[in-house]
Amino acid sequence: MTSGDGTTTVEATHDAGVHGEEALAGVHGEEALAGVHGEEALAGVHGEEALAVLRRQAQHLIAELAGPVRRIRLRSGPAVLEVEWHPEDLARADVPLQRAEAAPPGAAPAGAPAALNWPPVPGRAAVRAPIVGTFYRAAEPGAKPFVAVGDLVRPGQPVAIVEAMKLMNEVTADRAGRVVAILVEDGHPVEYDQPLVELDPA
Amino acid sequence: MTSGDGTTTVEATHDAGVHGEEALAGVHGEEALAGVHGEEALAGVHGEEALAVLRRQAQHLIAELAGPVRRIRLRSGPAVLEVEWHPEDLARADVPLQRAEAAPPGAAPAGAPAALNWPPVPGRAAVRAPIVGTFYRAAEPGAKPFVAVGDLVRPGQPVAIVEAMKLMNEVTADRAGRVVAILVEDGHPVEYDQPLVELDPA
Amino acid sequence: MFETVLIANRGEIALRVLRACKELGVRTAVVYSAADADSAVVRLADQAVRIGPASSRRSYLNAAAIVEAARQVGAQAVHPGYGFLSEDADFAEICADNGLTFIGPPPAVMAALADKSSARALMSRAGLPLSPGSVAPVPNAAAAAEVAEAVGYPVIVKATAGGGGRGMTVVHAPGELRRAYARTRAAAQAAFGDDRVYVERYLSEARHVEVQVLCDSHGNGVHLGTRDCSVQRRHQKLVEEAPAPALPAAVLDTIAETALRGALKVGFVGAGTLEFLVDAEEQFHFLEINCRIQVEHPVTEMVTGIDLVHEQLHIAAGVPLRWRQEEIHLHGVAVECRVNTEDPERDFAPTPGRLERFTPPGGPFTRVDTHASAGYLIGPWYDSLLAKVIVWAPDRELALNRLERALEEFDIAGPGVHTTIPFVRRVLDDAAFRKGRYTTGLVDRLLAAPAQRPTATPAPRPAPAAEPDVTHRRTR
Amino acid sequence: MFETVLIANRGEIALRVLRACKELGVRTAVVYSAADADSAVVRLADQAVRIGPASSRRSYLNAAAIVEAARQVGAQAVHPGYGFLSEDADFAEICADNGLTFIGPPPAVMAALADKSSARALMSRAGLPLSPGSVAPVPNAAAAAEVAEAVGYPVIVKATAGGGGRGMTVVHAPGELRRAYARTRAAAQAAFGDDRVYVERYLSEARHVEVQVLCDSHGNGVHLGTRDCSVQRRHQKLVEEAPAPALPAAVLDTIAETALRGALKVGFVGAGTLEFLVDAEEQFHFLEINCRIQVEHPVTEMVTGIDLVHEQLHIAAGVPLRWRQEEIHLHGVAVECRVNTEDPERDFAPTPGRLERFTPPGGPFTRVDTHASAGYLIGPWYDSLLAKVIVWAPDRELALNRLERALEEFDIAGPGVHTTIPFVRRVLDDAAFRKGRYTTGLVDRLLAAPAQRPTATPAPRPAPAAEPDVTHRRTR
Repeated sequence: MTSGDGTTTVEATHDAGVHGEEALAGVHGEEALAGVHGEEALAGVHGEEALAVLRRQAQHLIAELAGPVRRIRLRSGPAVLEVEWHPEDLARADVPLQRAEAAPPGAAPAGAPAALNWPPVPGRAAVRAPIVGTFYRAAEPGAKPFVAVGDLVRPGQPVAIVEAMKLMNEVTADRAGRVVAILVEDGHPVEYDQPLVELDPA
Repeated sequence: MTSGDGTTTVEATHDAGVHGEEALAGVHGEEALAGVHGEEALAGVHGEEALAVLRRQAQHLIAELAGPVRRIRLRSGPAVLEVEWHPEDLARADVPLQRAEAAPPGAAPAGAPAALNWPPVPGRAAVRAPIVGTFYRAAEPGAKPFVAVGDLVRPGQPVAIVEAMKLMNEVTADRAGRVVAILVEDGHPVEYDQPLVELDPA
Repeated sequence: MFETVLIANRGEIALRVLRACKELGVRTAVVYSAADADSAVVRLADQAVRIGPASSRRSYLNAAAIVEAARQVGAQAVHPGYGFLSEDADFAEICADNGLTFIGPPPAVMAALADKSSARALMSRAGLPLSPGSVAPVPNAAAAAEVAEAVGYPVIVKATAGGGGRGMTVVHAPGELRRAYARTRAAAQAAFGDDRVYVERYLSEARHVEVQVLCDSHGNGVHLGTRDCSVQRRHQKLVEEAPAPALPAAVLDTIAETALRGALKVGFVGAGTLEFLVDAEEQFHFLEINCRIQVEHPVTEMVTGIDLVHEQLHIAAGVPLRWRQEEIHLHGVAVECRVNTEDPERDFAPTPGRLERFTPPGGPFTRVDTHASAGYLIGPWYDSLLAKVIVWAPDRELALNRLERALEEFDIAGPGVHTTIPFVRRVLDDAAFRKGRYTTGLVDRLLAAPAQRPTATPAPRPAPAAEPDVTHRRTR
Repeated sequence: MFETVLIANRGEIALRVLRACKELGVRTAVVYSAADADSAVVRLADQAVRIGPASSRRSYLNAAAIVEAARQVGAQAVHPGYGFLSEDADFAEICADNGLTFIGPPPAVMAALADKSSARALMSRAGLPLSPGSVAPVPNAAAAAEVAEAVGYPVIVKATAGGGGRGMTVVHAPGELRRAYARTRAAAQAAFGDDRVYVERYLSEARHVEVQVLCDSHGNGVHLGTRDCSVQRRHQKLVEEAPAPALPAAVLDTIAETALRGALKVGFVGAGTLEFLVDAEEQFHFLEINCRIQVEHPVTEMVTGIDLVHEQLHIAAGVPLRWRQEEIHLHGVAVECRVNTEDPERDFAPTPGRLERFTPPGGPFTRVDTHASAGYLIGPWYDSLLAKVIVWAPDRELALNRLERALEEFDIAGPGVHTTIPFVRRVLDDAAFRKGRYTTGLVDRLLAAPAQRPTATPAPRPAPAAEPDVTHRRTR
């Protein structure tokens, strides 16, 4: 869900448990919105545009996330969009942002496969596919996988291979962390930027 | 700017003077918006729809108003939209709601004539044209006009005639008040619902 | 050509007429109700006059207000579109009295043809075959029963003043006739202020084939071939195509030539449509004549290359017809479907609402006529026609594939808004329709069959809509 | 026919190809960059594969990723659209090596024709008249000067590897030649990795006339008449029409027949375009051949009724041509204009941004090809082509009126977004254009004249756009 812009933040909380005094249905989030709106009024249309982008991204995020969501917060530069739901409304957390809109009726599920809906847990990192191709966990058939769940990896350590056009592209971790999950089956096709290995950053 | 719905309210204040502590650029208005949004989340999309209508109407309203605007407030049923501008931002009071959007570039000014942009002052009432036709201030050429600026009128009192297809349609005041202005030149065409005579309600 | 034309309609047809005027360099003025202040045609017209509130009786059916608006804008002619006042002979006469050219046939011709019984009599004298039944109105139930016995059951009792789906009752057996007769008369009196009815044989499994004609004010006329409009639900057309499929060319030619002869004999002027039922034996029977542009006129435009609204304007301006019959050629196949904001799952109930997304299809040989756009509010006041999708192809199979492709693309979404697109796609999938061997019974058969709903989560049901203004909801 | 076709492009042409596939019952897969994840074609395709980031070098120009995607989706064929890899003979060969049908000519033919100098030589041998100049690349400045003296100034120095607007320099006088020669070579080396150039006479006031051909893999070919694309700004086409106006039918026929002969002689297969300059004496000179679908192909579709992308697919699948030359008839006139998100007031600089409103025109004989819709974000990464508006009419004057009408309707708005619509409307208003008597000098003349700006308040200027990815910004 990163947009390539270094200042972009996306958070989503799946926690359906208790929550504090701030969780006044929507008001907190909208207040943040209002504040930004007020500040941005001087800057002309850029704030509105940024917020429109945030709204759109929020719709996508909600559509992509599985299970009930309690709170989302998106920031891009100075613009912030935050929405928080009542726990009793978890089942319909999509309503304020119209989940239906993100999935046009009758449209076949094309584009991003389920695995692109990532991260499932905030704070987790992923090693992603640098190229479209076939994912392999080991350097060659029968060899030991580069990494397994529970392993600690260093930045730059090879964790997988993506084969494209018979060229083996080594995939390396960009940070240190513990392998939480292997997200793709060995030998399966992957798209560009698809999360392959989930890390709990060290 | 009424939409034929009895519960619709539109106010616009042209006053560019001092203003109180509530005029925190946009925040006041957006707080009202947030409050509604939160309440309406339970009611599904209806609140959102109502607010979208308000925003749209606010854009139109701002585009139609002449001169700098300090505050607008729109209500339709339970939904409220309120925006207030800083006095130093008066010249660009249109920016947050994108005035440009309401006037497509290249589009000829069709539709509502300027006179439909009414009322210029909150609290004022208008006697409006019941039919498209020609406006006459007197029952026949040379006769004394029904009313003149400064006159007090009673509910039901004739104030003008609109001729359509050679039929004279008497136009009567629907409330008591003092005539503040005659808004159309004698003998000029008027559209349905066009304000004809401005009243300061008694 | 006229300097200024007043468009006395709304929705897609108002935009259609505006386009034609602009293309011919004619200044455009349009009337609108308070509900349509934000419409595309108001935005695009050179001038727009607000003539009344949302209620069509006080706006689009308000002859005095429309004539007054024409005077205000200095129009020389009024284009009535379809529906509303388009077939109102009184309105045509009021226009004439006020020095305005009504774009349609002369008022006297319109008056004679608007009465179905009178139109039947005129066309019968002009040599058109009628379905078996009475020509004059039947004076009482006994006379109705006599006609029914003579032509054989089932029969249909029709109000002479009726329009399309309203004022007609099908009677399957003698025992039902007396009550149906009384009920139709009463309904006709209530709806049209005219209780005269006539009786004709009812053809349940026939094809609705119609012929487009253009007649100028100098006695010349041409036909532009046939259209099949058998895909109807309660006499409301859903899918139309040109030319009529799966009938021999000789039969189609005969129908078209006969229709043109009839139109010329009754003094018809303008763009008109003669409707026929064609039975299983390929015999054709005159139904009625429509004295205005039809909703489905684009399919004829796409197979002939002739812009029918341009021709209406030329004819009204007194220009002689610009084609001889032998210069008119039909190429390929065109199919139109109507995208109505109705829910096929709830008996086609209208579903008003705000359009959050609205992206019509585009691409080769694909035409969309619509007044809507993203953000458009579909009100409860008027007709539920949102858009027409029309495609052309060299052959029928490719045209149907193209229409399916276009409908798949059409992206319409808004809270509570449903459209007839899923139902039209069922029609296009139907084997009999695909073969071109379908009749007016097709829709009922599909509605009786269990619909295969897409597996998508059902959208929330909208709040019950306000009662629509029914005056405009007639078949065209 | 293929079961699955991979569409290796984006924007309106990807959607155009998708439509053709769907209409022929072919399963569609599309590749996309991270920037296009929300695009219409990704939504509509049966399958979509993300192949890289926004940068086209790493996505739409990434042959390995595209072939890998084709493998993943099980495609039998790849449609390259225009631009990107559509004329890359290496890519065509990689496709062949991986068992994929590249929808275009055989790789060897493409390789020979992609080199302008080699194409000139081949076509000259095939009997096509060239503009006076060198056929082979000139080895040095002295040789260039010799050619220039022989043909007369002004001349144009062209890179053999160049495409459209890039890699060419006009030289008006002998004193400028040496520097222009050196500069063009250096630029060609930098842009294409190939510094060969040739010299030909420069025709400043000529017409750009091109011929659409279809050739199957069995040695059959037809031409589909001519197009005029003289309305160009720096070799970027803005308005195109079919057939080329104001030239005698005999001249157009000769050009079209000569072009087809040339295409068949060089072994061309698929849909291709041969471009010519026609001088004031109605002499025509071969310029280059394009081995792919052109942006302006819809005008030919509208006058012939033939879907060119369908034919590309049929030809690639080995089907023999479905028409003989005498079965192809041209009807009426079609005109296309390109709606680019560029600001004509700022030297046509791209203006990316979010579209708040986007309502394309509709109605009779009006086609819009676009990938955009309300809410669409125009990124800074690719081509600025937002939409093509194409109209048809029985005659040229009505077609131009219709295009003006359509452009007036087109409602596009977003912060900072400008389009070429106002400039195109100036072209349509131009007296010489109206008469059909215009040349490639038209746009420069209009740009030199003071623009009559509409009186509306000028919109705020956008922030400077990021540098667009230029690889895709070549003339088509």
